[in-house]
Amino acid sequence: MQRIGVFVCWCGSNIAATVDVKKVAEELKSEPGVVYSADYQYMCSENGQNLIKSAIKDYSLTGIVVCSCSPRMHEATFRKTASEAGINPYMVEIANIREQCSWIHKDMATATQKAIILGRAAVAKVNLNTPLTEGESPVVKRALVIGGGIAGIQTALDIADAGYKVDIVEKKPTIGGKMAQLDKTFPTLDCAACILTPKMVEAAQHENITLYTYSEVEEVKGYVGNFDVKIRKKARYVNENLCTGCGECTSKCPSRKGLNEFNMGLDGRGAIYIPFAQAIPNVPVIDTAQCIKFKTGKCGLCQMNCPSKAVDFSQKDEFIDEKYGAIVVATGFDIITLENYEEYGYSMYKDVVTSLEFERLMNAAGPSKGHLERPSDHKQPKTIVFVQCVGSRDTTGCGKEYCSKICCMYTAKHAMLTREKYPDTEVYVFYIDVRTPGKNFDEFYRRAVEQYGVHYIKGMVGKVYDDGQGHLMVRGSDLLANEQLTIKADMVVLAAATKADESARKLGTMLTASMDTNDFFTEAHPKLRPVESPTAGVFLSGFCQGPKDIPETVAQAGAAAAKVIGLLAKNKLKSNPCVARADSLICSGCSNCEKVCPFGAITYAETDVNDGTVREKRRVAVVNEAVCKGCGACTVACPSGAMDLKGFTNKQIFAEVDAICRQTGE
Amino acid sequence: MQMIAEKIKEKIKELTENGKISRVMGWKKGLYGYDSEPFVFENGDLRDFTYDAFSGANLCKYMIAQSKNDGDGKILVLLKPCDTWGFELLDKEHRIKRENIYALGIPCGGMVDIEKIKKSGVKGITEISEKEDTLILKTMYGEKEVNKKDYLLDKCLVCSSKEYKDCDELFMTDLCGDTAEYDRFEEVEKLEKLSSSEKFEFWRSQLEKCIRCNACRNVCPACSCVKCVFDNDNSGVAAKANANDFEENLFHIIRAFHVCGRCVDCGECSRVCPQNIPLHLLNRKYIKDIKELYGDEDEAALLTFTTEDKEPSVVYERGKNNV
Amino acid sequence: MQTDRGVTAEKEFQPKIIAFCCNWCSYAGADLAGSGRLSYSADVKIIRVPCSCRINPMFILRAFQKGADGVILAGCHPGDCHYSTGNYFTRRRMTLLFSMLDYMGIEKERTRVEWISAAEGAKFSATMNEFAGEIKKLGRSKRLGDLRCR
Amino acid sequence: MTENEEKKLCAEALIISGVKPEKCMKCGKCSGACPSYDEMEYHPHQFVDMVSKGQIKKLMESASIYKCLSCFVCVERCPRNVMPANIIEAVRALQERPQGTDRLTPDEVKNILDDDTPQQLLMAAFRKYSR
Repeated sequence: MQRIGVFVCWCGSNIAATVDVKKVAEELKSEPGVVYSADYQYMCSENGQNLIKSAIKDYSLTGIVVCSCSPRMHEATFRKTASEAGINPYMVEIANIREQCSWIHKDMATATQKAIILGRAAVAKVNLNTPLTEGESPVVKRALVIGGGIAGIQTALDIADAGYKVDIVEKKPTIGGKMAQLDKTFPTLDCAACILTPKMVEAAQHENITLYTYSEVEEVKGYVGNFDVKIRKKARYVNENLCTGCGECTSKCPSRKGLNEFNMGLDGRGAIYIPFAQAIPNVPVIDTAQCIKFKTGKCGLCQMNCPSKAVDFSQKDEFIDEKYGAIVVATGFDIITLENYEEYGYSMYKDVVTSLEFERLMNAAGPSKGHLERPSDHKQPKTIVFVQCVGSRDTTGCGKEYCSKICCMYTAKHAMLTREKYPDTEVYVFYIDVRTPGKNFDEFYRRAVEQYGVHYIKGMVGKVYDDGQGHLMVRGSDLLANEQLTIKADMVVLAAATKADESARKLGTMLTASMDTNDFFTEAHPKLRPVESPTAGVFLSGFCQGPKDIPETVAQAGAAAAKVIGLLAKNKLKSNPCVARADSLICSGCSNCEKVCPFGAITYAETDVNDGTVREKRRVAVVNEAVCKGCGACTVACPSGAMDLKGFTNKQIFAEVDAICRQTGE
Repeated sequence: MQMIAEKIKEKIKELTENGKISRVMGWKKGLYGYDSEPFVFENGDLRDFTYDAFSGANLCKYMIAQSKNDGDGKILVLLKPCDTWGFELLDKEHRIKRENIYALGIPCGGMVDIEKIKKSGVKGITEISEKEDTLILKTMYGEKEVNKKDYLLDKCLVCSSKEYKDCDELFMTDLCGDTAEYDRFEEVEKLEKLSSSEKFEFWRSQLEKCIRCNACRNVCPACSCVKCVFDNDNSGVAAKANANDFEENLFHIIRAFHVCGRCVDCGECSRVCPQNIPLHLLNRKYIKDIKELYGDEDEAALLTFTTEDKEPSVVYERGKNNV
Repeated sequence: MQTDRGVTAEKEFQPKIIAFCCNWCSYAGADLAGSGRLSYSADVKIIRVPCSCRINPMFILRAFQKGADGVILAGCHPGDCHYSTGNYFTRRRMTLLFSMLDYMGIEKERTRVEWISAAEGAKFSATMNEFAGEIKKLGRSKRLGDLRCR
Repeated sequence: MTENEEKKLCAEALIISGVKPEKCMKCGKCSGACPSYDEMEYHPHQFVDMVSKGQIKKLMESASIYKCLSCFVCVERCPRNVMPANIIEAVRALQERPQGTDRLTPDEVKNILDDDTPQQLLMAAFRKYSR
């Protein structure tokens, strides 16, 4: 049996003016378990707290009820008071007789009666409280960043600068991501490489950062503060430690049939290649599907020509096991394939290109060395038509339902750069809406129209076809002029919809981090916790959470880093003790609780159970207390009642219900 | 049926000889020919084995206990189509050790309800044999022939599918009879159309018959908890018997809720109820609701969601048409 | 109150209403109603739960068993759950439970789910008033009341 | 035709066609793709827009409802599943129905048949001019 003390607060006149506090204290004294009751003007004041402390000592109280303001206000205060007086902080319950009673009722009798009932419910609950201890787990002071684009690099740099170790895992042979492929960036038109490559170098040289390029995350176990991650380092067939990056091998490779991924396949590369000049690490990789040595066993020119004996055909995939305290997802994006949009003729006509391909065509390091020429005959195009929303905002299932967000701005950029460099080129842009919310964004778009004379046409393209004389005929509607027009163009540029990177879904499953139907990672709270995943210890950076441009990506990368630093700065993680608990004697191991847990906190283990009559090995649920957040979804999914929530047990809630329903005067 | 039973026996012998199985979960002849019961046949002794028109019992739930020990070898379980759904559920919920079981899907042409025959006035049955769709009833007062189809179990009247799930082998299953033409939601719809007080009276009159024998619970493949919440003194709702009307309701509402979305509609609860309470109508209501509100989903309805789910107020709006 | 039985009988019917509120949204909404002095029926008593998905149908039935006349569940708006998906489960569970109560002829008007955010103090107060009014109109819980353990 | 009658007809057109014009995001791709655009006074996107605004009279009276080839390219191209061709078809039906009899009978087909006329055209014409 508990020995409970009841403390009724006046809150000055806030409570006492409408609630007869003396009567409440008196009435509650006769409740089961109550051995002491008192009222005081301000329970939360030092004197009030001392009153509670001395009552706990004098009456050997095991639990207390404070009838006062909302627990959201002072529950923590009174828990601390109880703890200082030597009883478990979770032996405290608050009856909210201010917000829920004195402030909303005017009639003294009514309010007093209600306060008594609320007090009774709290007493009934405390009678069933048990001491709870906050779980503690150590924090591994190392972070993992998955994805080496601008988001991943920025997050890693920020974390590393704070003094923590960071590993970047990038599936491609180099870091840099999509931004490395871009020519200029909107709205300032500074060159992407000029602002990105220094960051890439900084990441590579940072003493706290380890790069795992050409690597993928294989397996993730553990929980916040203590993740165990297995990383697969794919074989490059070039020894990174020996290679000097001289490029001798790449120039000697006799196979030239490979499509240069970095240039969007617009030109070729050897079977052994470095993706681009500023690649980090500056170490080649062998494409085994293309390599003659791997296909026929004969060749090996690269190996023979390597001055530092770095080429190693026998290299195998390596596995690295590492522990991390936090994981940042920065898997970025890709663009959709356009096979569902044959009306634009992307797969039929060489001169219909995606915007990312156009970036490469404009880029000084691109296949045409920055001279804009169309892919079919390398002539400079005189008329270019840009089409926006290709696959974005499409509800038919062919494309993506969402707005890709970045296309309006980069199309304006492309149009502007084209007119700047080749003023004799006519540039048309078909648009549905021009969406330019952002600092200096609309000004940028207006400059394209007003200063550069880009023709914006409100309407969509219905068909692109060949006129048989090397021109592309672009037929679309001009809604404002109410006419259908056909433009004779030399080149068509499609703003293909963006999509989450293909690796994201698999990774989401591995991390038990929730995703939306578009494979974008969901944030813990759409407004208040935008860079955290609902899964504790997993953070989101960049496009993987939803479409973003570079400034937003960098901002979010920094925010994610700050969250990671905040986590890693702690030596121990204290966890909420009000978490779920499975009774292994009753659990049937049916997995229903696991399916409703939003946090993946429930696992199953073959456990020896012995209830005195039956002894057996059985599959039972185990709650990982460090991961459980205590929502209680599992407790209702569990039919046998084996799953209960500490601090809000079934019996406690039953007791509260019973106390409230009890007949008055009974 | 006798022919099928013989073939099944041969099949069992073959499997036993091949060392694939060590025991058989099947039905054992009773005294009168209509009272076969679940039985584990061991050591190849199949003398009392039967599979007849009265083998309605679903054997899948026995697999929880029977498959527990790894050392016992494999047990063969005979499953009619509707039995396999419960079997699949038990497997999905890790309640059985599937690797210790050999599930044999067997044909079913509908099972007979002996109570219905008795109610029709036939007394003193001593023996029953079958000839195609005819049942030959030997009674103390002479012989009588009846059509099997007229005395099918309620659950067989609304047989919805002859699909077998999760079986290791299907045996002669092309001999399955047709599925029923009746709409299994018809009874539920009829009840839904009643006024609120009529519904209340109906269920009151039914549930007050409940003697809390727990047969419905014990036979149900979805009610497979190691310890039922109503048996657990610590749960706060434990009750060995119904102390009052409320507890009758409570037990059945909660039981229906606990199996909601997991119930495979095998109809066993109603078949075994000694008080003939149409318990399947509670479960079937949930099946109907789920179908109407959420459509077909792979996961049990209460273990998943979509962000576009209907609000609970849909219940009030739906009810407005028939107060 | 045996002595003044006559008085009690004439006294206005005071329903017993339990409101289960999730800690993050609806309980905070109730606090806001309080600090805004937005009065609502004193018949409503709040029980705090971490999330609406903690509410077991057994709690609701238990309340009716012990003499409650109405039970209302309040949680974060769908999509805003503190635990991200808890209230989606609540929505399904309660839809199906209420449908079953209706099917058994038990007055469905006595149970309700409302989504009330931490910013909706006014909505909290209005909802509770409206619900309490409804229950008052319905009178003492009979269908479940008759079955009640006395 | 009063305003109300016109509104009623619009509602009917939406029911017949099953089109939900509120799904339209006014991109104009339907009209951009329409092969019969120059022949039509009103264009696919205008049909969607005007019917949703309750202005069906002009559409019913225009020749555009007969100029539509029913090629369904607008339906195929629409990124929002709006189905403009269906609404054109519905407007045509509303214009045709009260007139009753078949406006193109199989007997007449013989006379207008020649080697250059594609079969699809005849099929489309038949669908359009008869009930």
